[in-house]
Amino acid sequence: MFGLPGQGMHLRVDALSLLFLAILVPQVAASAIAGMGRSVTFWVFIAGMVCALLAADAFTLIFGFELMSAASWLLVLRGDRGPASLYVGIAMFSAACLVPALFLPAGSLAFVLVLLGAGAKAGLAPLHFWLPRAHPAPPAGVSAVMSGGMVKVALYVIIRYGFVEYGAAAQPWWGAALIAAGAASVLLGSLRAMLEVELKTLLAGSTVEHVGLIAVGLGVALRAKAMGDPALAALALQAALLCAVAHGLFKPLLFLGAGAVKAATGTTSLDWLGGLMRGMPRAGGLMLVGAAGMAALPLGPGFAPEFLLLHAVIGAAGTGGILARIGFTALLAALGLSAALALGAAVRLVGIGWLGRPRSLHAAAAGEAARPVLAGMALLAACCVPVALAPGFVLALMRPVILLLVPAAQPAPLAYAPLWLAVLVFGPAAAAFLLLQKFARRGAREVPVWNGGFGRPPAWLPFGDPLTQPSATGFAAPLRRALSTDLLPAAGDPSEVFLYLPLLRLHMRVTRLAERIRRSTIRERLAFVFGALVMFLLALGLEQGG
Amino acid sequence: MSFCLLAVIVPLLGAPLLGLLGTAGQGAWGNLVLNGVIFALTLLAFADPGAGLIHADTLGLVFGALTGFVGLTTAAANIAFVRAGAATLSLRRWRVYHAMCQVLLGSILLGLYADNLGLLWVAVEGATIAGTLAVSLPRTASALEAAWKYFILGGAGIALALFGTMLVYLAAQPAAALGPGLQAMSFAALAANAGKLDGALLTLAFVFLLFGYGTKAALVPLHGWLPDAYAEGPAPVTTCLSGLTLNVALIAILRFRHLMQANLQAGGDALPPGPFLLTLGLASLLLTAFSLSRRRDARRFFGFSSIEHSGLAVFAFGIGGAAAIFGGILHMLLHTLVKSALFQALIQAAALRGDVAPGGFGFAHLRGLLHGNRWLGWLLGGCVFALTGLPPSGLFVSEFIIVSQTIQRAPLVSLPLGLGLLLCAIAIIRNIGPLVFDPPPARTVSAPASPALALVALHLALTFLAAFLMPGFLVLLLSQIASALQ
Amino acid sequence: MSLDYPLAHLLGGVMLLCAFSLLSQRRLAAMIALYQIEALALTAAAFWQGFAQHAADLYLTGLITLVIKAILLPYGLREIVQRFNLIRAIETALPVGLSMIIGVGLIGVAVLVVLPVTVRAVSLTREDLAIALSIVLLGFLVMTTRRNALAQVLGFLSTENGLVLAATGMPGMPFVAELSVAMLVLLAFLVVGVFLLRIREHFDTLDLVGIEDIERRGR
Amino acid sequence: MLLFLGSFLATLLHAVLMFALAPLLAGLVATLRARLLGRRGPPVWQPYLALRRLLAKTTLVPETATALYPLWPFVAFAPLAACALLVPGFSTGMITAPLSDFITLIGLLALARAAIVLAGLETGFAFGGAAAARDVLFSVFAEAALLVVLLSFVLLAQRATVDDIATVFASGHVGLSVSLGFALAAILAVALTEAGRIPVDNPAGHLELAMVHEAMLLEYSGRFLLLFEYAAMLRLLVWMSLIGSVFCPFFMARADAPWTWPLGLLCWAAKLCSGAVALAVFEISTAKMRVFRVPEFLSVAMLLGVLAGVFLFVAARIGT
Repeated sequence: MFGLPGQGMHLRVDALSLLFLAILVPQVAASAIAGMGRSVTFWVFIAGMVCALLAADAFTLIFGFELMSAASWLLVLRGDRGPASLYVGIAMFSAACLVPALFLPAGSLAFVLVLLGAGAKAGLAPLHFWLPRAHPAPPAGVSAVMSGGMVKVALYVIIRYGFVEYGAAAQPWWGAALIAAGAASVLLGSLRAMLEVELKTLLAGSTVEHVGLIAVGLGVALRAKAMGDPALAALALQAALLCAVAHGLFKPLLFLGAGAVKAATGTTSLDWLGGLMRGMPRAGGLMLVGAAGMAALPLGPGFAPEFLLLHAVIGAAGTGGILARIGFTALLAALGLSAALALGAAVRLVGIGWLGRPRSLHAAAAGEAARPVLAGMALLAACCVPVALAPGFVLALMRPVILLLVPAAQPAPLAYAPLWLAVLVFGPAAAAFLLLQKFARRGAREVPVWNGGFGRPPAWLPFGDPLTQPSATGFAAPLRRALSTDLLPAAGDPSEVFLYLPLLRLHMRVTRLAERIRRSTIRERLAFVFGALVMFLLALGLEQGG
Repeated sequence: MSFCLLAVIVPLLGAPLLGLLGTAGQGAWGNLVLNGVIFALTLLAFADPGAGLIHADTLGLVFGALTGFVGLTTAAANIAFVRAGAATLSLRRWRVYHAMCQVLLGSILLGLYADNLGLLWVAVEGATIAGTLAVSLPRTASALEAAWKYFILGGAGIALALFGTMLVYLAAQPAAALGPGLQAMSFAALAANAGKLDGALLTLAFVFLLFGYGTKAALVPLHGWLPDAYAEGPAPVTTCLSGLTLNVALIAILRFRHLMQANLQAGGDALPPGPFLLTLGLASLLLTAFSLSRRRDARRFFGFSSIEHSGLAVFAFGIGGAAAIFGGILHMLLHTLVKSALFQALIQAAALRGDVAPGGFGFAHLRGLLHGNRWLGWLLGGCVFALTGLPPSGLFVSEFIIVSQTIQRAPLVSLPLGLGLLLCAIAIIRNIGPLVFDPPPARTVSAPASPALALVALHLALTFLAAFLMPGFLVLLLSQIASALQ
Repeated sequence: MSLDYPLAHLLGGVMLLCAFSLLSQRRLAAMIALYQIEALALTAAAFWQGFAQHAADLYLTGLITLVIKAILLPYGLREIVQRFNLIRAIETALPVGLSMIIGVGLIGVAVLVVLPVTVRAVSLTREDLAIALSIVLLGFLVMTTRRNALAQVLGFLSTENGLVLAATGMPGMPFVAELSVAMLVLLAFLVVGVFLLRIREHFDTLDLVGIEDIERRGR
Repeated sequence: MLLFLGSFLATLLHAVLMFALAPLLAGLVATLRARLLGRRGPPVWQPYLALRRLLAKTTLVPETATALYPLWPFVAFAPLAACALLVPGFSTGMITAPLSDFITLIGLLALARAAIVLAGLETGFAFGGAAAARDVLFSVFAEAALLVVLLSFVLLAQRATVDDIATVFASGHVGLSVSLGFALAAILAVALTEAGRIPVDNPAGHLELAMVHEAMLLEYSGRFLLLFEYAAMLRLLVWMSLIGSVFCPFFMARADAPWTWPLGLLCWAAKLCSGAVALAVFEISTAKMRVFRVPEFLSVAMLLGVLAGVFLFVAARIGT
């Protein structure tokens, strides 16, 4: 049979893998419709993810995990060769950590290895520096499924081994480690999302942030379960899983939108876009839904998970000692800061990219996105609606998963009722519209932009002098000055500067040493052989003589 | 006249025939016909393994069949090589080249089928001398230097192996059943009553044998000769066929390891062979991990990759236990298939780019093959990808078995193993981009695919089937071998 | 049979002395002469072992050693030395004093390794084995400390003599090993001959410096 | 059934009062500022006149505006209107009480802020972009501080909705504690930033370079500008009611007990007036900060919030 000689491969479906399959289905369908359906490697990539999700034994899990990495490496390679080897290096590093973990007895070392391996693949800090580089490289449909799906498969492995396989041996500090990694990812991810100029790198930064949010949720759940508080564990798990579902919907939507922008204007750099809403109204409308999710605005798909997560963290702040209290308070501050940063990034993405005046001829001449891409985006937007307006229903669907992970839990009903809130929001809006319709002076006159008194732009700049327009870098400049001087050293991501570059320098030094060995002459090579022989004989002599 | 004996004699008789008559093209076709006959004989050998000096056990038969098959496909690739590189060598040298192909094949089969230690040693020595002459054929200075290095290092290794063989004979003297004469030199007899051998002498013999056959298996620090031997000399013999000599040496090491292990388990005072093998295996893995990144010549680059994989096989034997040995043997099988397919594809690529001499295999020359010939580009990319051990490639299964056994039996060693595998895989996969997808160098012509590419595809298919869909009888066969050699 | 042990031991000792002094020689002609003495001692040892073990094939081995190693090979090597007029001394990679010390160390390692190993075996073979191993290791040391190609070949041949000494010391060693030992020498000579002519063609000196700078350029 | 009718009427009354009094409060603050500075200042009902003027003015739409130009005023006004209905004014226990979760309020305020920032970026003109960037900068630090303050409230009251917090604090067994003092200072800083009052942004100022909140609306006119102005007034009232109901929830009426409403209304009015006076006095006593000193100002607020949480832990250990 297929698989290990003599043992073959075993698949099985339980509530957890069913949920993650459900997360995969809409985004795979959308990117297949949006044009990726024709590529064989894409379907191999999907098969790898499905195999990893349905794996029952270690071989199948690693087989699926690495098949997924191999196929996505090829797609990244075809896109842009630069980050391909870094990407596949991290993918193999994560498999190299997972394989030992699956064969060690359940315990702290095994969980740390799972955390390291799956964390590297999911983009948890400090191993996240590759994600903003690799995810923008392949075509939009692929980076949509990479950010939306592949990252979830890595988190699935953490959940599977954190809660189910090593459930009995779980300790509170496991949760704390996951929370620390998650918090770092949230901060760095949202900061990168706010400061990046490239559209797809911006979205990849936001992926790192949402992975951090999910990791924080899982960490709080793991810690609560280990400390024997199933209610809080259930609440945190609901937050994490709902965030995974929501992110799996609006992020691919945004990536497909970015792909449509690249197809229409040939660039994804925000400083060259602007006023796309005029040329691409439908794609713009759908991007608004995605941006609402990314910014976690109420009545949008992203708010329910953020709501639950903040309540879970507040609940967790009550438990544990003084260190836990200070830690969770700082975590709350970090979550608030990154929520506002995510809002800023979404507003910057929509405001600079889609509203305002075009900053290049391409942006001005952008035509509507292709129909299949719009169809894909519409499908995802349609799936976002139930998560946005009926999160209670989605959480009810997830009940069996929560019970599987935290057996003694009774998930509490959701305190956030978006439908009633919608009434409170749209009621006054409708009233205001009607009142204005009746009393205010109707009609509107088209006038040139006042623009602080600047004169009418010259003829050769029909859409206005770019200097008088806000730019993406300009929008992020105050924040860069206030926040990132200490958090983000000039050379780029801190994890890159303090983790990746030193390792690269070490590798260079050892390679130079190996080169010197390779360049040795015949006599020196004989000396190596002879020296090794004499050492072995000495070892043998001492061993037997002694 | 057992088929094993026939399979050994046919190439050794064919060698002088090809050496004396026929043009380069006729020599290539002669080679193909002879290799076809040999392949048939190696398959028939399963029925009648023969007795006495040349009597193959199942391990020898399996690898003999593999050698026959790879010999056949290499001969097919050789035709394209000869046609493309006809001008590089004179007529006399072409004849010597075809003769050396047959001598090399004959010595490999002798090494696999010989049950006698002395015959095994003679076979390995014959392979070394044939290889040295083949490497020295082109008239360039670097080929001469590579051949000189091959001869000195190979000769030193051979001398150590001979000394080890004598010590094994000496260790077998006190055993009541064996006594002097041929009986004390046959693997089967030695393995049968390993308990009665003198353990301490056997350990000393094992050190010398490990260094002797380790040189032939290109384990670090004995690997000096391989990268240059692979890079110089006519491609088919110095890469594909010399890849098969690695298997002979690895199987010899496996058999001697079994003698030590059996003596240890039967209460003799032999030392456990594990640490010796682990040290050399890890050294090979780690040194190649750092030597792969700066290579500009494809054949030298994949030569280092061969050192890495033979190091991994020896590492698996060092771990010990039936499963690890099963993984090691499977790894040798799959690696031989993939590596020979890769070199054949490289030969096709060099033929496409028109320069089959040793200089023509630089990565700069072979850039952007996808534009030259779609099938060749994808297949070459597939072969290089198969070397990395990522899932669609069969090596994933064997590396998975080895790593999982390492974690269960020697967890601490799994750290350097993981690091070595990771770095080697990254260094290899970095070359696929430029090799296949980059824009080709200027003024390169694109040519239709030659039929030999189908053989390369056959190799890859076999690797996938042997790894993921291994048929029942092969699983049984290999697990019997593994448990026998535990 | 009291005479049996001391005579074999004596001849072994002579060979060990030649191998050791090979380390210190700077001129090729002297190294070839030492090698010739070593080969003669080996022939005598082979004949003596043949007489002691009543094994006919050892006589054949002794004959082969005499004809090829004691006569033909030195003649061929002297012919090469004449053709390349290598009169001047060949420089060594290690200072001679240091390589002598290492040589003594190697003999110590050989004794350390062999003696406890064969405590049960007949004392004759144990002594013989220690000497043979020492000669092999010394031959290796000569190969690693000489830059000249011919000197390296001489080191290799001295190692090879050590092997034949060990083979003759093994009672009842089957003939197959003998044939292979002979073949090694024959082919070694053939290959070396071909190489040295070709090296002459390319580097017009026997010195390996030419080859070494190719390696240093690295590819 | 009677209970439901009572709370429905209370909510209706609350809504009417909220929407009616918003401009009055803004006018009161402006007039008090002028009087304290020795000027006669505009009449208290001046904002109503301003809104009526905007009703009559024609709406000018810039050429380069996209189709979403008329959408942003409504997206800015609607969440603030929802906040007005959620935040308890004179009575607790209204029918909108279960919805008034603190995090929902923060989300709605964020939605309103996003709408105004997008309005600033709508026509792509220089001042709008600069002001939007500053507003996002302030919001990043403000939201962090707000969440930490929320933590103190929830830890003290063990409830999440503003309504429940007010009722628990009203029940008196909480008592005065240091952490509540820190929390008050922190939430005042955040309120000033969110409402765009003096230390962060000058509501009455007309220098485009210094504006934060005003500059984003420069391209809007007529009925859309009316909605934005009204939303700003509503925001000030929402923040005052929020701080009032959380920090002095005494004598607040209960929705289902109509006899308690007059006292509740009286208290609410007193709270608003005292709030207006306090705001006016504070505004004339400090000058507007430089843009990059505001993040430090808000970081101090955040640290105060963290201290509040820590002291709660210490108090809980010593107290119980």
